[in-house]
Amino acid sequence: MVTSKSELAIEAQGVARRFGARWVLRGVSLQLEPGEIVGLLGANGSGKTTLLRIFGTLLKPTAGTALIYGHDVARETDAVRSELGFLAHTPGLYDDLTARENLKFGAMMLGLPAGNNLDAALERVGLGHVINERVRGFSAGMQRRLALARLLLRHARVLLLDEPYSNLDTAGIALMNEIITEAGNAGGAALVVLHELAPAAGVLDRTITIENGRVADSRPAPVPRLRPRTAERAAAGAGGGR
Amino acid sequence: MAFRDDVRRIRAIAWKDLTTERRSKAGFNSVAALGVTILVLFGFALGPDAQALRDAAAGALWLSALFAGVLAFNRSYQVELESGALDQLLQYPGPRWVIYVGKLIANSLFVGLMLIIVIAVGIALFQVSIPAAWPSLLGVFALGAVGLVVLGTFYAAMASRSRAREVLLPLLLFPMLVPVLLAAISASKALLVGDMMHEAGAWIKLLGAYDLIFFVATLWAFEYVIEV
Amino acid sequence: MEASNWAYVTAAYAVTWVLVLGYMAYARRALQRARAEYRRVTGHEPGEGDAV
Amino acid sequence: MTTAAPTVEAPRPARWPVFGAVSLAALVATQVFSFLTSPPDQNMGQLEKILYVHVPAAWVMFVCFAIVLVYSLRFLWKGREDDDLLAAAAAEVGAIFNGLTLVLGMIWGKPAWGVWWVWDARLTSTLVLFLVFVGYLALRAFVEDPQRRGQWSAAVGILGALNVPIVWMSVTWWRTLHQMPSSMRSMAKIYWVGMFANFGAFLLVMAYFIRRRYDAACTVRAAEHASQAAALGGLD
Repeated sequence: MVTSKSELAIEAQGVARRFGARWVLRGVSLQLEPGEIVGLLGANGSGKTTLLRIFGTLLKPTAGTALIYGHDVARETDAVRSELGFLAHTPGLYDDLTARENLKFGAMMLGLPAGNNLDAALERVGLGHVINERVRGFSAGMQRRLALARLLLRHARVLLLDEPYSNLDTAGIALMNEIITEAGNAGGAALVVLHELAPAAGVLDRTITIENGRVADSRPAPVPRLRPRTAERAAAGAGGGR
Repeated sequence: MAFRDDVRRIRAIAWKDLTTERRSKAGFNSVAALGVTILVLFGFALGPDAQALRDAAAGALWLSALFAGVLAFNRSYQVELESGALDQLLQYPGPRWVIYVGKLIANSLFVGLMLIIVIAVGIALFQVSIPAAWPSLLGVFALGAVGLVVLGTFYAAMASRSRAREVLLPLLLFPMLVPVLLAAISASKALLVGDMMHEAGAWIKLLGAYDLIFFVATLWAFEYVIEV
Repeated sequence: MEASNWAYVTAAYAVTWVLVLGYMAYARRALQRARAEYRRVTGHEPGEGDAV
Repeated sequence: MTTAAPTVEAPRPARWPVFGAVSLAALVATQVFSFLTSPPDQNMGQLEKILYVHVPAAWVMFVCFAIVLVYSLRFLWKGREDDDLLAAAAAEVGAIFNGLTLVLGMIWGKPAWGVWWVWDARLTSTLVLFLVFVGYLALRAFVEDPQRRGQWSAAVGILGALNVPIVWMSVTWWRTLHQMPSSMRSMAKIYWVGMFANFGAFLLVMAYFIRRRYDAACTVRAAEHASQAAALGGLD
């Protein structure tokens, strides 16, 4: 019973994953519609990151199916990857390249022009003053901002964010929320792994709690998401769900 | 169109690897220094007799290059593993072999440069006189280096991400490189003494065939190795 | 020459049989351990239906 | 509903022990036969009898590595886990026969050549092949994830098999360009009969070994799959 393509942004059916003898995921099923922003909660080791990495095509599920816009993450990796913006727990930057060079590398890999757009992205995340400095000297928060700038280049329809707020200051958290909300309003879906709800207040539609490798709970966010006018949202949603 | 995208990605990876390597000079310098050190140790092992040194020069040179090269191959993936960069690298769309080819280009330049230093030192230390057929000798070195780098880059993609990477890479790589070593050493040896028996040609052909076969095979197999 | 050759021939066949029988015993033990583990997990003998 | 990892079934205990006993009996029979039929060689005395185990062991080793090649390719093509397990079983058995070939070669070499080891083309390339498959087995031991282990070792197995003719050629040249080529002396017909009979018996033993190792690997994986099913709590 595969739903028709692109009806759902993110979908998992009985996803299980084993590392050695340990079952980290024991059959997770969830669905995100286009435009939906969902927080993924759970204790350490509950399998949140593993689930995110499966959606991010970095791990294959041991059993079950994971889909991004109807594309199987284990089989149609190329189609999935062109939809994804993945922010891992580690920034994944090259320490000996400058901030701009890191973005340039990303742009070249994506087939994007590597010109003013890079500087604009760096300005947006507040790194305009260190464009030509090497990442090695950056603080953890600055590295996360740079990773965010790289994410912005992709204009992804699906955001997978693993504890995006860690190491960020208040302004950084606000920036992150702005970017997540923008993506949601444009009809993209976001799955955000969180260890506390506070920084994401007013951003999420829903929270899903993972416990012991299974979905334990799914409920509306305690602080409802701040939305633009409904008409715009409907239009954007329809556009995204094409 | 798609092909131009691939070429651009290959360029991006080679550029990124070389820039990183150039900025952390310590990496190249220490690998080259290790190559020279091993060469010196071979000199001690083979004794001060000039003729014995000359006879063993080709073998010592290639083994030094091999031992030093092994470090370079694992380093090439170290950059990707340090802060989870490989996760991001795999997230980009496009075929996986472009990652391999990009790294192959960067590693070839890296190992080629190291080889030049080791050869220069080796010629001096082992009292080798440069033969008239030195362009062929250069060709042998190029073909041998390519064989070394093709398999080294491929096996390091596995070894660098496993437990026991220090031992696993040489364990996998060295037996596979036996034909390269035999061919490169024999051909260099023959050319150094003037190739009286006309045997260098056969070895060069073998090297060329080896490089081609394993370049194609690793190109095909790389996706299976990097994707898990 | 004759006498010493017999020693080598005997050694060769001894090595062969030690290896064959030794590996056979090893394979047998490994299989029995695997089956015991299978019984512990599933509660029945291998091959009795319920392939997952 | 799709499942990324194809399941492996635990094979039921079948008549393989009988097969094992039969193949051992065959090995005894062929060895007795070849012992009785082979006259002592003029130069070598009784030494020729070593060839009845040495040469078939080498042939069986090649059969094993051919199986590794075929099933590694099939695993990468179809992604069925049992192909990977069969390739691994064949690699292990192949390494055993490879080691036997080497030891027997050395036992032959000591009286024949006066030394335990010569850098003869056959011995040397057999040794290189042995090292390649030691690497293969080491890799499997160092990697836990079944998918990763399967794909990595398949790649190593395929490249290793690809290397066999190249190693053989390079080692042969390396020897023959400087010395006389080492070739087997022509042998009487009766030797060949014994040789092929032993080869047949060795093939049976090989099939038995591979099957047992494969059964064990499948049972282990099936037990793991069963614990998966338990962990999923009936969630199919």
